[in-house]
Amino acid sequence: MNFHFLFSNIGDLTVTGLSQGAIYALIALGYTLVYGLLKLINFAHSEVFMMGTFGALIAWNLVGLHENDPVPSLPMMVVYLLVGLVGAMVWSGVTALTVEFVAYRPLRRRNAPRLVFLITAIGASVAISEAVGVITGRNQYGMPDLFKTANLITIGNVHVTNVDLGVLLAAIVMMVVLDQFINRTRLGRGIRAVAQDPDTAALMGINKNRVIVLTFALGGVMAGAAALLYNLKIGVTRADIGFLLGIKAFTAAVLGGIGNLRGALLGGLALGLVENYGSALFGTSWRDVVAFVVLVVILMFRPTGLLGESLGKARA
Amino acid sequence: MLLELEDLVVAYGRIEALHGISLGIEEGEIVALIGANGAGKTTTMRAISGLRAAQQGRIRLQGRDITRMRADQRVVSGISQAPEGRGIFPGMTVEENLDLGCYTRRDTAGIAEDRDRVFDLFPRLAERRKQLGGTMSGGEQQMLTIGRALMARPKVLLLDEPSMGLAPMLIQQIFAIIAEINTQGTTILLVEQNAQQALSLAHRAYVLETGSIVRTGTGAELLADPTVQEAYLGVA
Amino acid sequence: MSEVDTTGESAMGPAGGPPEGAAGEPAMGAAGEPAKDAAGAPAADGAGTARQTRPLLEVDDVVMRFGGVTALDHVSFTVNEGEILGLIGPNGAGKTTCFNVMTGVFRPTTGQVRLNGRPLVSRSRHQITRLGIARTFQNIRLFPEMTALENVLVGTDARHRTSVPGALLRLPRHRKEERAGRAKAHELLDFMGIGSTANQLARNLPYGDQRRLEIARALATEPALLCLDEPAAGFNPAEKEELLELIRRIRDRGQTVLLIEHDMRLVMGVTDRIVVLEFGRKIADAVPAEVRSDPKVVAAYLGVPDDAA
Amino acid sequence: MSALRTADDRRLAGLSAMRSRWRAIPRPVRILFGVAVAVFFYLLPNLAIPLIPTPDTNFASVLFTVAVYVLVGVGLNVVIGLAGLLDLGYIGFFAVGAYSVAIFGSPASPLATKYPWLMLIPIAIALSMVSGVILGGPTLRLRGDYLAIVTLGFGEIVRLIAVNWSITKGQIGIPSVPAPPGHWGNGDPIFGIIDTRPFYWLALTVVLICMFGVKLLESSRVGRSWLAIREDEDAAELMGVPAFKFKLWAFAIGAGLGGLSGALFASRQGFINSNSFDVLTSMLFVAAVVLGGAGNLAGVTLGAVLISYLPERFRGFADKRFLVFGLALIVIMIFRPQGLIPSRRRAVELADRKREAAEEATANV
Amino acid sequence: AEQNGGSSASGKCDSKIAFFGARTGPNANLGINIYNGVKLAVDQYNAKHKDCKVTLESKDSQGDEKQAPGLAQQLVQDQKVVGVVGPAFSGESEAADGIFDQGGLPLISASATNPSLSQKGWKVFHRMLGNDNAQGPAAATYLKDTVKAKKVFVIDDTTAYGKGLSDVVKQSLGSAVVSTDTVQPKQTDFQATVAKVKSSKADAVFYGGYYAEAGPFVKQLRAANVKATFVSDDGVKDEGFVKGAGNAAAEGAVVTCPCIPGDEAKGTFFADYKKAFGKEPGTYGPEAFDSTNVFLDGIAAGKTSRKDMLSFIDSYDKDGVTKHIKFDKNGEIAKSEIVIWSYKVSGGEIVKDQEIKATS
Ligand SMILES: Nc1ncnc2c1ncn2[C@@H]1O[C@H](COP(=O)(O)OP(=O)(O)OP(=O)(O)O)[C@@H](O)[C@H]1O
Ligand SMILES: Nc1ncnc2c1ncn2[C@@H]1O[C@H](COP(=O)(O)OP(=O)(O)OP(=O)(O)O)[C@@H](O)[C@H]1O
Ligand SMILES: CC(C)C[C@H](N)C(=O)O
Ligand SMILES: [Mg+2]
Ligand SMILES: [Mg+2]
Repeated sequence: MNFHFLFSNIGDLTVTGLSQGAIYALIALGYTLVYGLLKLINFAHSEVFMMGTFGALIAWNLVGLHENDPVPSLPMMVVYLLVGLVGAMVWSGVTALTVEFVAYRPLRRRNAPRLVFLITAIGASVAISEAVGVITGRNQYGMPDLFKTANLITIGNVHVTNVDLGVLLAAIVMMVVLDQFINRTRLGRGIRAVAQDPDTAALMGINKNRVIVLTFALGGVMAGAAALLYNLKIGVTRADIGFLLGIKAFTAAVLGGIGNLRGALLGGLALGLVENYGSALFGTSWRDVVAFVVLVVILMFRPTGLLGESLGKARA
Repeated sequence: MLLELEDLVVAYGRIEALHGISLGIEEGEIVALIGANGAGKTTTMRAISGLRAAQQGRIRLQGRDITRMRADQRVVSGISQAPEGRGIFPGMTVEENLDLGCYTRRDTAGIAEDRDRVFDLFPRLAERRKQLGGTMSGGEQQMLTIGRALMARPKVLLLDEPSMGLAPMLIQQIFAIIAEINTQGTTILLVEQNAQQALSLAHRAYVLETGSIVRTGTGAELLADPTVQEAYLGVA
Repeated sequence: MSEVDTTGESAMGPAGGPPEGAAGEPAMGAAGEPAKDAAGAPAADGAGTARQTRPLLEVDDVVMRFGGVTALDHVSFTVNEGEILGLIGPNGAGKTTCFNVMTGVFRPTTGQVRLNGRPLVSRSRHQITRLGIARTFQNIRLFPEMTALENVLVGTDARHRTSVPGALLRLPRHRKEERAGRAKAHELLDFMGIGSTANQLARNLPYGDQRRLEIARALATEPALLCLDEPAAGFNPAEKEELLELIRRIRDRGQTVLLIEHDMRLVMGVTDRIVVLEFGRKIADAVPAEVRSDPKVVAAYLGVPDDAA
Repeated sequence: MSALRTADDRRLAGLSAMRSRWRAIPRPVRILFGVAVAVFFYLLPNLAIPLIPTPDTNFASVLFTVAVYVLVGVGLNVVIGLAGLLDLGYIGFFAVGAYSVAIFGSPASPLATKYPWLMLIPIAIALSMVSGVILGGPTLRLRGDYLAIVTLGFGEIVRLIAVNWSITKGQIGIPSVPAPPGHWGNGDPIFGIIDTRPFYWLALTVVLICMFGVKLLESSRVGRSWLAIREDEDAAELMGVPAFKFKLWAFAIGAGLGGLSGALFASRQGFINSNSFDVLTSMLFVAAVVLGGAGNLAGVTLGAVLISYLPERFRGFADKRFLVFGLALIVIMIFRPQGLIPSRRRAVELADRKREAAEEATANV
Repeated sequence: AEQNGGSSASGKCDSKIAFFGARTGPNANLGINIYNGVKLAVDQYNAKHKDCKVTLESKDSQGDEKQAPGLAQQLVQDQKVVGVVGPAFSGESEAADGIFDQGGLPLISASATNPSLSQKGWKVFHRMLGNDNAQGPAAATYLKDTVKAKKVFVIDDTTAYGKGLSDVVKQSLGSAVVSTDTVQPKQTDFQATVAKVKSSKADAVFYGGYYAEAGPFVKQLRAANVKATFVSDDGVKDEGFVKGAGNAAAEGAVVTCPCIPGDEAKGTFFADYKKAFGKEPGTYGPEAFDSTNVFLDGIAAGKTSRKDMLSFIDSYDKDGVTKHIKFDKNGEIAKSEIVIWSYKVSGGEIVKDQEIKATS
């Protein structure tokens, strides 16, 4: 165990851990939203995210920005960021809705049991990632550099880069907005009502299908945002990147308490940190092991995640 | 007629629960629907509120055909149901549950007024504003269900066994409340096992037996009817 | 937690019952009828008192808090062997919570529950069932996709010892238990008057039959104490009458019954003694006639002196 | 297996009619029929039935793979179909079984204990059962999807240990995993690589035995308890079902069968490395169970057959076969949400639910 | 298993040669280049032997060890297959070669470089290039002599190939290794490893593995402002690397390879390949061409059984386009024929740099 490395780099590890965790958190939001609403582990959400990474790339290519182009000027950079964001969100959102329409809605109409949704979710996940794999020849696609990575803040030997800071801030802002939306607005309350009892929600005058569509769209858009951040940070995408990242994000959602939005943020950040500390301590190859072991241990002591489910448990 | 059912047939899978019932409710009335377990009372309510589809027949609200309307749209049209079995949102607080009752309303002032009224009627709810609905006791949940239905300020209020699980004292109160909101202008369709009180309160009533309406009349008439007495009033 | 256990253990020492129990005893004497079925009661620690007052279940100074809500506030009472005890009180008084504490769903904040002198707190739910408490639920909780017969068989299994090896090797004991279980399940379904529904899925049964099936399933575990949580909810007067008969017959089979119910005609008609809760506190513990005229109970619960009319 | 008709009702009616007719047949005839079916399966690699054999792959090898998947399905069905525990990390047990055989049997393994094959199988089963208990002990108290993610994590942990541990040799893997013993008259091994039929027959035999065992459990107190737990765990406990104990049994039995299938897989493959045990495969296991019809052995068998056979049958599609496969999962589930051959219980349940849904749908236009 | 006939007397014209390697999957380019070399040879042969053509069978392993045994068994079961060019990667070779050996099916790999492959007693194993016991020291020499690195950070991808090679490099570098780390196949996020490299202050990085991971790794390395020279191996010698890293990040990266540049091949190979595929031969194209020709020569000589083919190969002694071909008893080519080249990324292209001579 490399304590020396851990402690001498604790600052940097924390920074990367948080920015990594922020991406997990944004993806986790999609899982948590859909899970909270339909009690469905939307495995295809990882592909929603993956599509977003390509969405941003396509959008950039459309406006004439390509992989090996020189770094653009500041105003152009802002434009490109917006273009990429819109591209990613649109692609992700459309994918999320397509999955809902093609894979879930018909089952809902038949009142199928939950396990069946899980299988179509897996099917959709495989199909989307394979379709993209076939189209892209399973090649990697590099992203254009929108800016030079630079240290914004340096305190002692802790370096916070512009990317890290941006990713973290973006995630927190989006989180807060979404949280307020769900907990404060009428529509948000509608979402929660359908989540808890769809029939009774209808008796309150809530249109269930509209709520479901809205939720998938929200999850998709968040995944799109995560995809853009991923592109900026990792710089390359491929048809199969969704799967592992999706599992991580889902883990983060569960860690925080699935169905709980703030839990998603907390879980994501915690997972990012744990992974980075863990890999510093035990070696990068043990990183995921550390992550999953921590998950198991936390669930043993807090069986519904760090913050618990937001849905109260029915009583005996 | 405010609400009218015509030859309504509803089935669960292969089992037909309602074999073509017709009934009508005039504006301002309290109509009771009584019948044994499994007679189809709840099914009738669910058909009216749109939770179950009719195989056959028509439902009309103020002359408008709503047979194929979605449940949530019917709420907007003025039908509100306090479901049987306490359909409360377990993970939401008492307050949020009440707020959902007026999901389709926008008149903030009116909403606040109604909320105060509900809290007046059920002080226990006021005490427990922040408690999660799912952790309330059976009777408390029942209060919440009724209170929430009132929050919608419906044209027609469907109450499915509102006295179930309530302590004797509260049962008296509930019936008093029903009478009061009726005088304030809400039309009510009431399903009750507590036939005695329901019939005393109702202007008119229907008796449902295994999916068909077998008798109808004013509350007083049915109270005096020997067959009704024997079957539903426990008068041996 | 261990603290709770030890206090529980030591509280067990002084034989007899907790002080509150004494208040209930004269009442019990007044309801003398159940004497007939108390024949075999060994009267282990109740040597001094009459045989039929041998306490089966003791709820001893139980406190149950949920955050700021105190659902049970130092509640103590006993259920004597062979009696039908009513548990009533306004909504939210803590009746269901009391069942939940007794059957291991909740662990009380403090206090102890004993069955035949054995402490129950911190035992697992299935152990408590095996020790002899069975219950029904305020909201019916059957196994909806199993047939009526299978539902009851699950109950009979509580007394069976076969596990995986026995079932896999089809050991003689397994065969014997299976045969006996089936016979008993059919018998219980008949007893409850729903023998013809044996092969129907529980969820397809009419509401009343579901309630009856729940009772059959609970009886199948061979409980010493049967706890019924508002079994008559949603019944009409005629059905309530039937239920009353049924509860009597269950008692006559030798089972003790603890009944939560809001229907006063039923409660007054069938119970030997009634415990009244209000705001989590016991406000009365007496024979029905006394409870009915107890001003505290009238004020808190009944409203009008006699509502049955 | 009957031809699949489209009209749901007709099929359901047909199915239950078939079932009752089947019950009406005298027992000896039924046994005889069962034997005939078994014989058919034993002879399958020798029969030249048109269309079924795989053009791009040796048919007996595919049949072996299918048999292993069926065994996986049988085991996982205990966990998911009977006890209702969603286990997404079943591959972990499969891996434990496979590595047990490789580590203790292969001369190339760092341990090089080279135990004989017949000893390896019990070791594999025992170790995987133990790992099932180790996983289940602390986590079976978790409900529903929390258990799902924990099991998924467990599967990943097992894989990652395989990747990183010096004994399991990660990507590099362990070659020369021993096969069952025995030689033909001419000195060639019975379980060789040219003729893979003996492997298939071995796996088929194991499958039949295990299915029989599971059937016995299902129709006993144990099966009933599992069902009750699945329906309503709290109520089950309050009715005296020691839920934890029976869930642990389900886990252990499932794990043991998973380990056994992994052991067979490794013996036949001759080489294993950490790549064979990824999450996606684990999910496909679950898909097999649900696709065919959870809770019903015939259904699970069909599901396993499809999951393992389809990609092989359509190897011609090369790059697109998993795309086709993913789409197939969606389409099949949409048209048959109850699974291809649902258990009687589920068939009725689902037919009802669907009809109700149809009624509600009209209500919601 | 009984094999029919032992001689060419039957004069059968249905022999098959198989390609075994990745044609799809993350590192497909490496396999495709080899496949093209094989195909070119077979096409040329068939053009010359119109009356007795050879069929080219292809098994796409996706470079995945998991799929390899199954595919190998299929080839073994098809008695018409008399020779296999491949398996392309070391990992899949570990998984599959034992099966080829049991089936007596001779193979020549044009690319698998893990040294241990020839030490397992597999009689059917041959390879057309120097192994990593030559490449590793050459890379180390390059790092020490050309890059003049004092501190080298060594990374491997845990595959048989990447790990095997990195181990040799570490050994050769000795105390110049400051730290090590591993990455996983299919990984895209290398932040943790990048952080380690950064904090080690290494002046060079050696990466043992394939291009699919090396590309994004270098990209993230450069994004973190790490300037250390990036040196890698034949598995990274593909345009896929440059694509993954981006031109800017890839610039200046060095790869070694026990392969000759396409234009260094003898004869008309370079031109033929360009004509057939419209591009210059990629990594190991020439070696694949040579390997195939060994089998084709055997078939032409009537060696249509595996046994005959095997002894034919073992006694083969002839010039190919890359080298003089003669295998020792372990299936390795002669030491004197081994060449290791270095290549450099410049302007988005991988161009030949120099032949690394002195092996320390
Ligand atoms: N979900 C369902 N599936 C199948 N049958 C049902 C379902 N719900 C109700 N039924 C059947 O429909 C009939 C009418 O039921 P309903 O609930 O309307 O009766 P009810 O008059 O409200 O009785 P209760 O007094 O018990 O509430 C009964 O025979 C019942 O068994
Ligand atoms: N988990 C919980 N969290 C907070 N409060 C709770 C919880 N469970 C029960 N309570 C409260 O404890 C009180 C007692 O509830 P309980 O269910 O025991 O009442 P009850 O006597 O059975 O009433 P009813 O006749 O209405 O069923 C109620 O006020 C209820 O709101
Ligand atoms: C194609 C080559 C890059 C293969 C590599 N030399 C290996 O041994 O795996
Ligand atoms: Mg009803
Ligand atoms: Mg209660």
